Amino acid sequence: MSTVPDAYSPRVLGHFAQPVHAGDLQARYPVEARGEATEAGGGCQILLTAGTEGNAFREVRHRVLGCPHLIAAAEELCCRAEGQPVDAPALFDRSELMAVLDVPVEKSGRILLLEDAWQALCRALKRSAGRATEATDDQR
Amino acid sequence: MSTVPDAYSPRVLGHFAQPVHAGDLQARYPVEARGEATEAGGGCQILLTAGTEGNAFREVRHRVLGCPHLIAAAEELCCRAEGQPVDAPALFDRSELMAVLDVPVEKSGRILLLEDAWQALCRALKRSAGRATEATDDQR
Amino acid sequence: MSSERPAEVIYLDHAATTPVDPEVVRAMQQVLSPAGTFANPASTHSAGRRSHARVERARRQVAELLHTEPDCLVFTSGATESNNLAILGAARNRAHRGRHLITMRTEHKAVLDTFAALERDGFTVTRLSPDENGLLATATLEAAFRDDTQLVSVMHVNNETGVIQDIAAIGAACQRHNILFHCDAAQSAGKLPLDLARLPIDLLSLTAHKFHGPQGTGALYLADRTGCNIAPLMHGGGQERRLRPGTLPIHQIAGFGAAAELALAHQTEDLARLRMLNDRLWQGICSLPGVLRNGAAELAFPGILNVSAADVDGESLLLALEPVCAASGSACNSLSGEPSYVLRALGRDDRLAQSAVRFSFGRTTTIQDIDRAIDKYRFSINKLRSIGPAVERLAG
Amino acid sequence: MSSERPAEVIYLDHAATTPVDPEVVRAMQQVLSPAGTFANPASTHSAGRRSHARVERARRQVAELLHTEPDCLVFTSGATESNNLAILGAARNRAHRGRHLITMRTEHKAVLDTFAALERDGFTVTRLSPDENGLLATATLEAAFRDDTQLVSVMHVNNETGVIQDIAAIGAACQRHNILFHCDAAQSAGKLPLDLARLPIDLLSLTAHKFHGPQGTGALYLADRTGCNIAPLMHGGGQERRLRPGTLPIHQIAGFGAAAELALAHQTEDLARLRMLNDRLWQGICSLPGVLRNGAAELAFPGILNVSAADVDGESLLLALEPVCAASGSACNSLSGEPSYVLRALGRDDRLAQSAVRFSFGRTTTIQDIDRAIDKYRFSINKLRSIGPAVERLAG
Ligand SMILES: Cc1ncc(COP(=O)(O)O)c(C=O)c1O
Ligand SMILES: Cc1ncc(COP(=O)(O)O)c(C=O)c1O
Repeated sequence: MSTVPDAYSPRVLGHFAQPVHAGDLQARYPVEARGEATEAGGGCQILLTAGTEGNAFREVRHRVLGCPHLIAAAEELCCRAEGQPVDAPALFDRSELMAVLDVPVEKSGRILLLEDAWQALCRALKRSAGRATEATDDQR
Repeated sequence: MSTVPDAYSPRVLGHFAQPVHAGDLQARYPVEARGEATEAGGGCQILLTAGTEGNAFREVRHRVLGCPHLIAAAEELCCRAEGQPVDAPALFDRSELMAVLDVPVEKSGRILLLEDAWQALCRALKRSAGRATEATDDQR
Repeated sequence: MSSERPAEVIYLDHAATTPVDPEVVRAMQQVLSPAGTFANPASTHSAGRRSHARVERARRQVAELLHTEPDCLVFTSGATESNNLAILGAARNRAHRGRHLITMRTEHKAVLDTFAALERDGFTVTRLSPDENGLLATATLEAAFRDDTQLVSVMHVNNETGVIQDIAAIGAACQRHNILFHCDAAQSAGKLPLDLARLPIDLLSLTAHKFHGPQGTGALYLADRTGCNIAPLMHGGGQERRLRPGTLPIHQIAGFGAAAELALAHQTEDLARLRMLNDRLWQGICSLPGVLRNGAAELAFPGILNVSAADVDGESLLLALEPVCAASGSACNSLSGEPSYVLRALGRDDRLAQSAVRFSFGRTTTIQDIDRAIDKYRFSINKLRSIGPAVERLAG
Repeated sequence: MSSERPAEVIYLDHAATTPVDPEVVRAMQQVLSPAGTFANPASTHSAGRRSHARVERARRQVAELLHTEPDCLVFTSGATESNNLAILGAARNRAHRGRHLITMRTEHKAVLDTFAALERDGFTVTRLSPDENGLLATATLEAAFRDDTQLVSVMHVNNETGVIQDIAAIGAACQRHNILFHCDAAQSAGKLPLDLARLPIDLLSLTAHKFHGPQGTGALYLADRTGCNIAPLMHGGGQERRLRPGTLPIHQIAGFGAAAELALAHQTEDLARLRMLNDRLWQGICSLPGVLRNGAAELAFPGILNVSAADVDGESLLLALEPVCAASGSACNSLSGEPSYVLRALGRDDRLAQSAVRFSFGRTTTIQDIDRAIDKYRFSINKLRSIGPAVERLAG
């Protein structure tokens, strides 16, 4: 009967209070890349950066201008990705992410935006990995 | 802004609590008469009785089936009439009666009914007085 | 007619409104205290979310009273608004389904006047008369159905006599004919069992102040069935499923919820007590000549005892009864001064209807109150008759 | 972003609703106590007459606040209802005079949505834009007048920015053209002086809960002039000049009256205090880069301070501000999540509008509250920017 959004879930509140993956890469990695996405009006902006080594995510960071759900989703994503193989299947599972964080449906657009940024990051990683391989090849 | 009838005026409450003229004549008088009036549906009924002597009201009594305002008005009328000459002008002054008792306008119909009873009483008194005079004449 | 006027009133007008239960007052005070959940439940900050939770707790309390789901309830300012919202909202929203509406002549003003307004807007209204017991026979209702009938509104408990309609049968008839059924339960909710999980009712109005809750808050129940969509009366904000905008009054709703919880907890004992009080009062006065009960005891809600007396004026009787406070006809009709149709339907002539006094009882009514009312009623009837013309006529 | 979460909230959302003043609570409690004046004011018995007197006392208190006569006030359930009653009631009742209506794009939802409903019913609505200060120029209004214009509705104080319209000039223009003028004074009544004996206003809405009175009670003022007749929204019973049926909620109305009396008594000091609090908050945060005040201080009611901040998300800012409770845009619009038109009218782009926080103060707001809000706002802005992409872009 009410249309007020429910309280943020404890997980969203936790990530929002301590977004430990917010910011920039803390070290240098053999392969580094970034992926960005911006909402039409500019109200939401997402920047993801990642460093990989031996085909695994070593560090993933986010910078988000957006609502608490978006910040929490980015944080959750970074947590999950770190340590995983770059080509691990379904690292980004939108509906699972929304469920685990209790994101209201009205906000699916924002999670789609995060997916855009993630895919941009993955594409950029592939490109960088290609260049890195070439560089290694050159060194041989 | 409100359509609730105001509290009954203290005078109405007083007459209603102690309608000392309610009932029947307490003595016999040379001239006695009664006047009645009844509302169409029978919801209000008024009976006035009076005894006169030497062309003056000696005793006036009422019996009323009706609202507190009507009982109070009858009581007020009886109070006023007693001691007055039978032909005193304006013994029944409707608007004055309504003003002194704070009768709401919606109830003017009831006061008109009282006036009917009063006029019936006065007519009956005149007839009785005529008969009484004849009787006296006969005795001479 | 007596001159002693104790300050203490004996309040026997619970069908008009009831004193708020001290436990209800406590629930309201909690909200109203400086640390209370006063924030706007529509606000997203923590204070607003606590208010929201408080409102939803109350909604669950009311839902439990009615054996329904919280989502089926829209909070309003009382049964007058609920009736208007249900009737105007359904009729206007469903005008394409037909413009014929059915109600009863014995409904409350908030229903009758609303139908009159729809009539002015071009709807056709059939106003059914009850039988000599005040009841609506299902056959009478079904005979009134037309192809374009879209809405029926029949009250549960009559506010003047306490007569209880068979809303299960009425609702079933409506359902068979695919007609929306609204029930004004202002006089029954919180007092008689109401199981909306089973009853075939589409829309139901209730109000807190008739069962020891606060005045100015009520609800409209809307069954979770297709076809129960109604148009709002007011616009702005998205509160209450867009059916009732405006900042929710949390202390009021909290009080409503607390009253509902109390009513449910005490329902059986309350009803038994009301029956006892009703019987006691009637036994105490029925030996007076010319005194008649309006509405058969076995057909009526025991919280109301409506009695007529020959050769007595109702208004004078009420004044004579003071400090016993009772009502003449319906509290809501007392403004118009019209003789009650409800009593005429029971076969009372205008004079008897006019003399009717409605005594109504609540959780706080005591046996002492009843005994005082018996004394006062007997005394007043005798006194008023003694100064009236009937005695003289009998004597003369 | 901070992990400490004291239980004590710092409530700076008084434009949404206010805590009820303890004196108001006392007035309400008196009515709600077992010996209180709870009876139905429409009842003619002594208890009812006492309730009636209690209601009329409160009506006088509200009338005094507005410098008008008690007879000009109709009690409602709040400003949403008053706005609906005024606008729907006037438009429908006066349709023969014309079907053109004028309002502003910066009105509250309860006005905007009501006009939208009339539009669906075949009325024509002109929605005027304010100037860059949020104000309606009289010339703009007069240019919109048509031969068939029958009603103008313009709010007094805007609920998002506090901008104050020149309702005297607007009313005078309407009066010159013989057009009815309704004013939504929900945000000003009880806070700014309102002299209805002098102001050319025909209909005015107010609500108690915006000035430390109870939620769920308000009033509509109707000038005692011919032409101010409106149609009711609801039907049944003859209460409130037949404009608003339903049992009057006495404790609510008593609280409303008490709040009005307090507001009038404290008006000058309250306003001075709000000005001081507003200045202090603004001085404390304006040195942050990219922070803008929405609505010029000299044009706005000082109980509201609306600020935007570049490169910050409003919803995250509100969460970061906790336990400081403030609002994003209007409390009533926060349900829809739409960007506020009001701020765009002041020249803010969607991003700046989206970041806006409305701080609003009341009689209980302390300097400590303000200082806490300053700290929290500065900390939150810095923190959110530090984790946002703008910093990186500047750095990179
Ligand atoms: C049967 C009935 N319906 C509706 C109402 C109106 O209720 P409220 O006073 O809550 O508007 C009442 C009581 O006044 C009532 O008895
Ligand atoms: C300008 C304005 N008008 C109307 C309202 C509605 O008032 P209420 O909550 O009393 O219905 C509000 C507040 O919500 C408001 O700020």
